[in-house]
Amino acid sequence: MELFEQLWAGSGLAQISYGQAAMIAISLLLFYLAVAKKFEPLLLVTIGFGGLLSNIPGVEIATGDGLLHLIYMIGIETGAFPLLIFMGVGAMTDFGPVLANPKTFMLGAAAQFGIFATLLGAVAISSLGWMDFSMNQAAAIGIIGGADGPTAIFVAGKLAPELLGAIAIAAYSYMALVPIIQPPIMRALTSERERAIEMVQLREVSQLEKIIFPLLLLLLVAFLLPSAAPLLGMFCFGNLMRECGVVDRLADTTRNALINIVTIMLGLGVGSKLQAEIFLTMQTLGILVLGMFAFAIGTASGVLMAKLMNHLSSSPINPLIGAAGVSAVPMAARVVNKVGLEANSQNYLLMHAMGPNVAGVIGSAVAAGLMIMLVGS
Amino acid sequence: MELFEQLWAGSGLAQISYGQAAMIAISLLLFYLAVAKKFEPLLLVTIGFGGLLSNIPGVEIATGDGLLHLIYMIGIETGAFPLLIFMGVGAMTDFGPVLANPKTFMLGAAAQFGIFATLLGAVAISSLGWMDFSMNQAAAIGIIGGADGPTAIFVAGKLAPELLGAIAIAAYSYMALVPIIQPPIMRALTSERERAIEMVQLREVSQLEKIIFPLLLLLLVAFLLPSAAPLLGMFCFGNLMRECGVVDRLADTTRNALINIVTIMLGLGVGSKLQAEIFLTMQTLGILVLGMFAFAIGTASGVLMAKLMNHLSSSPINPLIGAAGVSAVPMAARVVNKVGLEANSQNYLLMHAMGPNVAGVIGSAVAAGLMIMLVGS
Amino acid sequence: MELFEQLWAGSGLAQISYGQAAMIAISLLLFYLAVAKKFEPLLLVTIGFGGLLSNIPGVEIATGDGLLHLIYMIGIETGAFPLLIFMGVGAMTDFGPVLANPKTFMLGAAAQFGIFATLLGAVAISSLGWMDFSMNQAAAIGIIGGADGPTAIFVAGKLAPELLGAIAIAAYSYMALVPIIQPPIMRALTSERERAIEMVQLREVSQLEKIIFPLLLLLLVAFLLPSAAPLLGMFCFGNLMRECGVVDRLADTTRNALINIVTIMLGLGVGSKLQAEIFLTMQTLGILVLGMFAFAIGTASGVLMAKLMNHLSSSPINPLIGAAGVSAVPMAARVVNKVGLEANSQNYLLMHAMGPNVAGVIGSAVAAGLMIMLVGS
Amino acid sequence: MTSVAHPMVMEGVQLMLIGMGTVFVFLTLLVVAVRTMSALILMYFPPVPIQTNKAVVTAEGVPRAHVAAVAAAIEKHRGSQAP
Amino acid sequence: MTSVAHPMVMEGVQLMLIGMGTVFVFLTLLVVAVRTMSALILMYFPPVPIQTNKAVVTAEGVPRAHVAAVAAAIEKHRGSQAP
Amino acid sequence: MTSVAHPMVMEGVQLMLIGMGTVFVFLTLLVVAVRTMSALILMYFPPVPIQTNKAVVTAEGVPRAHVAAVAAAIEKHRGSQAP
Ligand code: NA
Ligand code: NA
Ligand code: NA
Repeated sequence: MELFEQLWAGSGLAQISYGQAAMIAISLLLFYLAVAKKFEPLLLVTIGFGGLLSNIPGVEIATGDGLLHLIYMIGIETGAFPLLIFMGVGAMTDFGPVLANPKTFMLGAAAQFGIFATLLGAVAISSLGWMDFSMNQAAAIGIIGGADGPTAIFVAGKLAPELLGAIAIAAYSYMALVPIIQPPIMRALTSERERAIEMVQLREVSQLEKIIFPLLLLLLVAFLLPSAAPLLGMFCFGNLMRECGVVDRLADTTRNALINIVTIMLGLGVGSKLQAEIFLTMQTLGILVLGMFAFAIGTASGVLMAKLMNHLSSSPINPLIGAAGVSAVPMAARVVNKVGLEANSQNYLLMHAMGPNVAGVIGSAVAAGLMIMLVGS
Repeated sequence: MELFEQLWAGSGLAQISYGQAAMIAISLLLFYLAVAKKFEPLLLVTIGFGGLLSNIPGVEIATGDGLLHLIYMIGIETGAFPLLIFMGVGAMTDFGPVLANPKTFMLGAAAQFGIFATLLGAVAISSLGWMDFSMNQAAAIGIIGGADGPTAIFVAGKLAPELLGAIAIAAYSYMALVPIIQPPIMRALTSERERAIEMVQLREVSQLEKIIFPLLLLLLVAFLLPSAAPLLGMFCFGNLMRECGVVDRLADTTRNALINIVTIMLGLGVGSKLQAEIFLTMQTLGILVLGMFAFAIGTASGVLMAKLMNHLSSSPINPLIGAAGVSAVPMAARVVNKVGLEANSQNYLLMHAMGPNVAGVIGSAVAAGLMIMLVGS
Repeated sequence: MELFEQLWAGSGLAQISYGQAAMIAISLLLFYLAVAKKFEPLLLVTIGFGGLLSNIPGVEIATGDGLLHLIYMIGIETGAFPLLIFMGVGAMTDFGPVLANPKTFMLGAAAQFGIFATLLGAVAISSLGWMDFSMNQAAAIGIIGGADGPTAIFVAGKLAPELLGAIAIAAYSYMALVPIIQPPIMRALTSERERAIEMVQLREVSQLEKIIFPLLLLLLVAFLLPSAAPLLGMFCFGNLMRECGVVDRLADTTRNALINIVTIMLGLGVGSKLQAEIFLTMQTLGILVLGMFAFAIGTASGVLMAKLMNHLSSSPINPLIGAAGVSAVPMAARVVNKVGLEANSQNYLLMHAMGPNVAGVIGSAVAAGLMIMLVGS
Repeated sequence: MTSVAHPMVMEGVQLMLIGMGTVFVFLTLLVVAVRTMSALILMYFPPVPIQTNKAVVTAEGVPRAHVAAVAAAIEKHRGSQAP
Repeated sequence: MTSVAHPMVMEGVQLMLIGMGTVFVFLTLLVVAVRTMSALILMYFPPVPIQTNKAVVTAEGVPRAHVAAVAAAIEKHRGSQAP
Repeated sequence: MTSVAHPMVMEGVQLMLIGMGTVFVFLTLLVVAVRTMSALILMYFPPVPIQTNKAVVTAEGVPRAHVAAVAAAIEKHRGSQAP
């Protein structure tokens, strides 16, 4: 009855560890949040399933020749999947609102303070001996404050692949939590009167401006900060395909079949880093706490910058739209709209907030390029 | 006129072997069956074309740096393509009928007897010296009885890649032949009265049950038989995407663009194993004969199990639906419906047969996991 | 302030070379041509963007572990992308017109004279010492005269990868310039009366003929010129999927999602060969000049052949349709139609020109196979 | 017949017994698990009675189905921004 | 001019002759093959005369085109289960 | 507190200053560049006044929108042949 023994020895019950059981429970929690609460479902369902598969004992799925390990090696270690997602996001993004009111780019800059403050926080708690993050790891954790999933995954894959699972989970979870995290901060930093400010309607942006913008942005990147060129290059490529009007069939596939396929693969690949022995560490806890701070600080600096701009600018700026500068497209802009409507039921800020929102994507890609150049090398 | 000689030496006429000519004829036969007879066209057209290309003399297509060899290495040797197909099939499968009447899962179990009986048969004729199949090969041949293409390809790729071409051809051919193979067996084992049995209408299954089922199934696999987790994991992933309602764009791409692309590649890759020197062996003949037995035995055990259940159960069970337990989705269920209507023109068994039909997919994936664990290691 | 120095040293301004600046300008020119002039936008936008990214200084995009280098290695060095594009083109191509009037296949043969004349030209100017092209390079340059992008890329990837960028740019640019290059040649070689010739209406071709044709073509290739089998095999595969009527879902994906994804990747991969140090050579200039000759000679030989056939044939043949034999599908056929209408406002030659047009695809694939066999080995 | 005693045949018989046993045990457990799941769901989330379909119209007089369709389209459009 | 005698030029000329020859032979054979195929098909499977299109309606009074469209949709749906 | 003087913290502060500085400089330059671009475009390609939409109909009495849609469909079909 040797075969029976082999059967029992091969069963999950005989092999499962407490850590794996805990990770399976966490994966189920991610599904619950994704399905019942609609928390970033495209990523949390796929990452969650990857996590579930990665913690099945005694079978090579997230290791060795397993499919999830192959996906990770091919698509995430090389950076290919986040870059392709960025291309797809570019093909979905309308830069009209920010081109109509270019000064809102500055709000996308201010909100990146969350990134660097968190980096400093991670470094500080390490120097206090509470945790032990290297400079590379601190930089990768900071990027959570960029509120941009593929950017976070790209940077973590380059600087701290061992933290990739926790960083991706934190980034997407907090992006989903934007409607809960941001409003109290926005209300605390603004007066009722400021929140009620109505903004002048945006002008129509011509197609030519929209075509030239991605090229202009890429040239600026090429001349000033080439290390941001992979991320912003693919983003601009997607956007150019969208706007140029002569390759619509490519743009369509990019923002549909291609981004969907890559999203599934990215989720499974990230999930392969949810193996118990990698994920269940004190560092993960630290990342979750720091990620929360990153979001809060980013939101606050965006709002404060918008207040400052409102004082300096001739046309009125509602400080709420600064909160959208963290990116978390399009959730943050919708939250701005909602909080604005509470203060003034005629105040539709959605389009005004879309400007800082997409500016925030550029801002955190710039910060990511900086990190990779200054820390990674 | 050296170039002329080179031209002649490079021509197919100068190089073709009898085997290659025979394989080209077989490939053309596969097209005929696919196009004129509608035999599993998605796979037989692609496998057939792969076979045609693989037998063109004097050019690297299915070998060396040739495209089909690359496809085979990347997608089939790694198991990636069958797993992705399984994900797509999961995204197409409605578990409603089997959840409404869970005892029909047992019919999906019974029909797997075809797998193990065929394994035993292959071992027996080897021990008699009629053929020479190793235990690994016998297990891979048995899986033909699972009536499930990607499962058969996955197992053959792991246990007996040298037989992959013949096993895939046999599996898809017999799946296409289900309307011819099954009815006589079904009629022989049942009385007219049994075939006329009407079944009670299935209850409506709630969305929540459909969402939880793939997770429940995967957990059971994880705890009991992890070696089945790659196949059933991807299947459950596809099904969860389909049912959870929050990632419809991913589910859509999975069951359309993605599965179509992978089907084309899988077909070409399998076709690369139709090279004359690999395929034209006595073993292939043995596989074709054994595969036929596997189907017949699976059908018979399904029907007999259903008869038994009809005796034991309070609600009536038409024994015909047991035949659908071999899987061959959805062909087997349609055959059940047709044979049922012959006996009783009011007897629509299609939905009742869909239960054992999808249960058969699970059953043979379980059997596949077992084989890989017990034989492959 | 070491970080500041690092920042400056890492900036594009500190690192850019004249060559890279020139290549960026050339890439912008390609966009202008693609967007404003609608010159083959699907390829010129993607190749142009690849070129832009490849000339950003100080960052690995088209080299090392960069995404574009990976794409090049995986998809172009292996020949996979051009072959998949050919499959997609096959799934788009209707052979009806050429099957209705098979003698127009000969026009697709005649136009290939451009290929061999250019090869000879490249060899001649090398033997005169004006340039320095090896026989492999001369053959790859000649293929530009085939007026078929993926064929040119496939051959260049095999015979002269160092020239791939220039050859692809030349091929697609001249394909886009067909409406400017061809009409003067067509008018110079024909009389007003010849251009006014009306042709008899084409018969209806049955579905069965369309199904069997790709198989017939592939068998002829297999027996006579196996080295053309990869290209024509994938082309026939796509066409068989299109015509056989039982795998429409695969054909649909092939000519939509799949070809779009591969086009994006192919463009980026080719663009990676637009790095200044590879592209900015005298050879590129030579390639551009020779490519122009290739097109002109191909057009002329097609027209002359059509004139000859008009004399010999019983049914009238308008010599203009010979110009469509270079391929450049469907642009060349449309040009024929336009020039024909100028001479006779009742003379709709479009469908008649589609015959030589698709025959030209086959002709240049045959020539490509020959080159690879005779020169490459 | 000595061939039955052939070690590979013995192993084949063993595999068949263990294999069919495991398949049956696995699917039996699945039946039990599914029944339990369905019972629990029916207990805690009883099905809502199906609404009679008398052309439900919103306050503004627009058929609700239209509103839902439009809302779904908008949501889908928005959702497509997500990754 | 001695350059014409240059061995690479000689090889080029040879390639041109053989190349164009092969292309012509290949496509000539293709013309013959296609003509033969078409003739055989026309002989054994003569084209069905085209039906006059007078709004064919099924027994139940439903335009046949609708029936066909529905049937095609169902078939497509079923077919999509196949792989 | 000596920990503030910790070399990694010093490096973190430096990174923060340089990082935020660069982000601001970059986006400021982007604002300038975008404003310049828009100004140049408005100068050289002034927007065409929007046409009043009174159901433009072609000479043949077919609504122009239909013609455009059909033309677009044809163009799309043709365009799909391109790669
Ligand atoms: Na951001
Ligand atoms: Na089965
Ligand atoms: Na050509």
